[in-house]
Amino acid sequence: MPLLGFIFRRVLQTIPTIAFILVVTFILVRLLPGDPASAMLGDRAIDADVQRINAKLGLDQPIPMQFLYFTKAVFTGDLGNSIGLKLPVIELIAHRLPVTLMLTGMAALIALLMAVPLSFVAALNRGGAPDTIIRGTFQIGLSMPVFYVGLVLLTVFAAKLRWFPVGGYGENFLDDLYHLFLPAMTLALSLSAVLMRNLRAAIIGVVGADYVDFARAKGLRARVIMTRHVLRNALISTVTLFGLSIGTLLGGAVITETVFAIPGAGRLMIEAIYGRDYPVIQGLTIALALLVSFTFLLTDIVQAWLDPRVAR
Amino acid sequence: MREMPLISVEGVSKRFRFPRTASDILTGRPPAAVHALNNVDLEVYRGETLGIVGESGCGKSTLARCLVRLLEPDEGLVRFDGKDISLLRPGERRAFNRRVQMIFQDPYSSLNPRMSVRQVLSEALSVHAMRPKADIPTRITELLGLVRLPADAADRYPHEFSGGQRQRIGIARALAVEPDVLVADELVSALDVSVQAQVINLLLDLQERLKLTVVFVAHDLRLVRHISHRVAVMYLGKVVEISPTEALFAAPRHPYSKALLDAAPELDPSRRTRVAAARGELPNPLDLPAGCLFNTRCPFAFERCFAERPALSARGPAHFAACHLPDFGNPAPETIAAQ
Amino acid sequence: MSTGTVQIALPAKRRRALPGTLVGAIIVLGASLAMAFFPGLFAPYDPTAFDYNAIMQAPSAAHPFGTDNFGRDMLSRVIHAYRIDMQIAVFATTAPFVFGTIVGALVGYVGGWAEALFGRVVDAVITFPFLVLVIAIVSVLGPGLGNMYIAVGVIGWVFYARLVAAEIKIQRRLDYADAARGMGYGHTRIIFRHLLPNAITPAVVYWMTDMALAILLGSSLGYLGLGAQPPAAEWGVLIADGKNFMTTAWWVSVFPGIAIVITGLGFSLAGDALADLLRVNR
Amino acid sequence: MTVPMPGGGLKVRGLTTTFVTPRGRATVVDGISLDVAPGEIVGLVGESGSGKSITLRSIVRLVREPGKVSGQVEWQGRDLMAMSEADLRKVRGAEIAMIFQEPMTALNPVLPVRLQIEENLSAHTTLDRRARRQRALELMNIVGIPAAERRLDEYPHQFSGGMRQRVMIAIALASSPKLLLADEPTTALDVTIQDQILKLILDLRDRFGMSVLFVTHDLGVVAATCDRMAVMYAGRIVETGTVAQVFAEPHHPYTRGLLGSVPRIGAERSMLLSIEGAPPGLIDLPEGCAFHPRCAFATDRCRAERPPLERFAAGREVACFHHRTVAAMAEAA
Repeated sequence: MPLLGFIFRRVLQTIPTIAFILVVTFILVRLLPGDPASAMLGDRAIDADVQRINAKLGLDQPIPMQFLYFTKAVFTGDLGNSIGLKLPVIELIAHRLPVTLMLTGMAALIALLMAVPLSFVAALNRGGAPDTIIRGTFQIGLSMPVFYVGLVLLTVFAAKLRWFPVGGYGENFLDDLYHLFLPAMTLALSLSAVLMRNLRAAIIGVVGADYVDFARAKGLRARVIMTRHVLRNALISTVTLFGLSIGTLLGGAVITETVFAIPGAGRLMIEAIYGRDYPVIQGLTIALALLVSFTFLLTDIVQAWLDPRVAR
Repeated sequence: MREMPLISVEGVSKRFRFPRTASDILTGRPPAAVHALNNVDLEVYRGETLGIVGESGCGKSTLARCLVRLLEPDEGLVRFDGKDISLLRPGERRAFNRRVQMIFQDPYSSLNPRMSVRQVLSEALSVHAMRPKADIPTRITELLGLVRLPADAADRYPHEFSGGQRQRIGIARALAVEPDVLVADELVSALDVSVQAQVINLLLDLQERLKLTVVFVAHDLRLVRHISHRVAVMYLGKVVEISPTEALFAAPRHPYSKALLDAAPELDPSRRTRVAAARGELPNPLDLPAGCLFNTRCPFAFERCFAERPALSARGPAHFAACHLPDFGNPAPETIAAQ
Repeated sequence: MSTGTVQIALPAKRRRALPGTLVGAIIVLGASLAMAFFPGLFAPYDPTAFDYNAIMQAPSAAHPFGTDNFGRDMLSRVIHAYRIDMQIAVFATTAPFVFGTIVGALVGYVGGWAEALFGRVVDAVITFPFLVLVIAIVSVLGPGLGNMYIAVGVIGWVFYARLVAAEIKIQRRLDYADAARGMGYGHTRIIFRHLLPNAITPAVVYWMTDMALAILLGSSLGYLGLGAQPPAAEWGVLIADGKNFMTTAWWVSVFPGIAIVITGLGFSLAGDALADLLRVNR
Repeated sequence: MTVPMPGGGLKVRGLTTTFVTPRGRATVVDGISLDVAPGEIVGLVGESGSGKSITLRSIVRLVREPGKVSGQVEWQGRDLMAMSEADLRKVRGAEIAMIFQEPMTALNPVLPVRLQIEENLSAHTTLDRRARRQRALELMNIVGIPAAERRLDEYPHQFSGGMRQRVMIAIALASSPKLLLADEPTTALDVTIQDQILKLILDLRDRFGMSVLFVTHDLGVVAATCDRMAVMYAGRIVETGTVAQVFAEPHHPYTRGLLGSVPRIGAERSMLLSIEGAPPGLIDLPEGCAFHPRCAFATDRCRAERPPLERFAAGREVACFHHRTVAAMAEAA
């Protein structure tokens, strides 16, 4: 089965990527002014603690050894302790990341639900009024910064109309969905614009393909042609783009969570930056990068499943 | 015997490797490779037109590219004027590039779309210092006249020309450096029939006037027959038959040459057949058969063909075929015995 | 018969119409640049002058964009912000464009090991959420525009290089590239004279999009307090200033946002126009 | 080219297809009339831009926007041009099937071959799942694909060019059509494979009594397969006749030029009879006869007046004022 072989090869490929993530985050902390231990402990560190950390991280050792210590620590889930909150970074992430996952997941879903039908409408009316309106609207959406979209939605739908809560997170799953709707919409707008643009072009390309003419020459129904022949082929490139957009989405979550005061990983990141809480920044950077590389893995597998030529 | 060949191809092989896959590494297998050329021997004589004919995957384009050093053979060597072209020093190499020019198949991709005809030609003229700077415009007009394009073509860009005109520009570019040899890879196959004839006529005319040696690579037997003095038939990276044109077309001595000739549709509706000339398809080029490469499709294959790969051997004057059946297609078997 | 002694007539030259997108782009970006270079000519007031008699005034003839909580004229502040935001657009993208194009051209031309190595770099860079990495770098280096340019530059060139490398790789395989090699031309001439002019269009178009993205990024950092530092007038900073008054004085935040949208549209029009102008005729 | 025909078959009258483009209106197919009798193979020959492929697509109204088709297409007594889209769908793929030039692009790359055959059967037959599987296998065997059972579950990219063309023919044959529209089906193939496919099409015609309208640019292919032929230039038919007649005695200077452009045995390394210039663009066709700028026989009349396609002998038509002179020249040569 070629798909299994593909998955195996693709999983192997993530190894160098993970190594690179570790190298970058390792270097990042070493760019800090002063020695890492003081930076990691914050301004009020006492000498004894500095020495303890130095020993633990192997900071008295040569750089390659330090990297090994660092790698070992990451793999054992030891990302250090937060300076401000005095908690293990891994616990903070475990607590906050699910909120962000739910937010981005909802955003991705909303974006797809908007992009797929609208790109069909636009592509099949290419150059016509619906196409122009849809594309124009999304172009404006793309030109708006995320925080601005959030601010406008928040003001209009939460503060003025009071249809949605002003921010925060819910009590239970349904309440979460309710709380996260506006922020997810905020994130979804630019993602759906990107997906729409790509999918519209893909559909236009596929509709012009010989195999669509051949399908028409077979006397198939328009609905069968659109779903079986057009949509599936058009989605192939969009799936890749979707995967690549997850990073942007997570970046957007940092801002959206700030605007809507959602206690997710993104807001944790901003708080950590304001508080110069380097262990948290480092830990979050690693966690988010791993998350993205896992998404790439998934979308590549989906793509291989959609397109048998990939897995060959 | 005969004069010294201008170009000689000696035992040339060329492989295109696929990137090593994870399973290759785990099993210690060498990476998969397409064997584009398998031990090709060939000679080109001054002033002649050598046709190289074969179907896709036969290696004819790869061979053409090895002749002009766009590709380096993995094994074997190509001599030009007696010298191994892979050992040329940089200065000599440029001189070689000047003397052996290639003209390409695709009229749409063989010209840089961002360069006007004048820029293309003057670049060739100035890099190779063919003319003093002041004489370049005159020379460009001459070259355009040579390929029968109007002088006002010089300041136009490729997209303003039709396919046939673009091929003329490609020929003018090659002629700018006054080469001895033209290697034409499927020169007219992208053109309409009526335009093909124009370009073929031009090539024949230029060859007479400029005493060019031409290597004409094509899949169209009718064209190859029309233009060539000698013809080499290739199959799966090997020359299976090489001979003066009339001899080969009158009596092909390799079963593949015969199949190829029989399969080509003739312009005579009265000579129809209902039997396909060749059975089966090309074997997987990643996994070539042992013995004769044609044994999977050859109706005459016998034991030896599966065990031993036949080498080119003489069939008549300057006529060679690589087949274990020496009398295959022989119109008069006793003449072989007499030789 | 004839061998073509008749000269072949060529079709008349066709002129291409000026694309409407180009006109739009010139108007929007021309006005933006004018305001960036000479804000004083356009701004009716001093953008930093407090006027306690005109605090939080709604848009009016005297203050078309209203005033903020210090009575500063929002129109003047938005106009003066063009300088920083246009600067962000240019500074954050030009060096990555130039460096990325050159690296991409070399990687695409050399292929093989260079391509494999570069591929790993791309894999790694796209793995980090761009904004998260920029924020992390800025937090390490310290807030401010200078450090933002460094952070963006370190990563941004990869995207240009990827575009150019992919395109060079396609061009390298076309017959005209082989023709140039067959002519015995040098590598530098082949890369920069023949291949790059045919390969650079996507990068140039992306450069325009990237300028709009840079403004979005710069204003986002400004909003978060990690980019341009107050009292500098920068759209993101302006929006952040007004965010607490959204329900009572919407104009403080809304107009800087509109400026961002219009400038962004200007750049995407410019991208479309350039794509059109640089399109290769086949 | 019209021949008296007893019922059935395809009857095209005044088929015209125009495209309105930003650069002007192009009449790509200009008043084509032709007949295809049951069991007959008719060749439609022309160079690129002659409108031969669009003619084929226009017959079953498969022309893309902004193309507009008009005229009459009578198929077994019904007018395809007047039919509703739903009724036409029952003709397409069932009674009239079509195959394309590039089997790589005409087969959907992401669907297994089995599905692409069976979807035709689900659209046009009442066969159940099992029977469809059976029929798909049978079709693969008919078109000569070895190891058919296994190959049904493979994807187009796993087939060679020749095998892909066989797959496409299998799909076209699925619902036993009475007319096959073949759009340069062998152009992308090597000679030995082209030869096999042409022989296959001839066999299928005999076996299923199918008519074929065969579009090609290759006169050799016409000579090897077709019964009658029509030559197209700039959207119009310029000459028709049986293949034997046209090859023996071309009456249109374009047909004569085309035949002369192909190298002949015994005239090696001589100049070919080429046609000067290139085919015209369809937006600004020359006044009068579209061929006159490239024609050695052209007179003032040709430059002013468009010659109609006229019958001059049994089963022979030509659109040229000077066709007698042209034929006499060919005789002399």
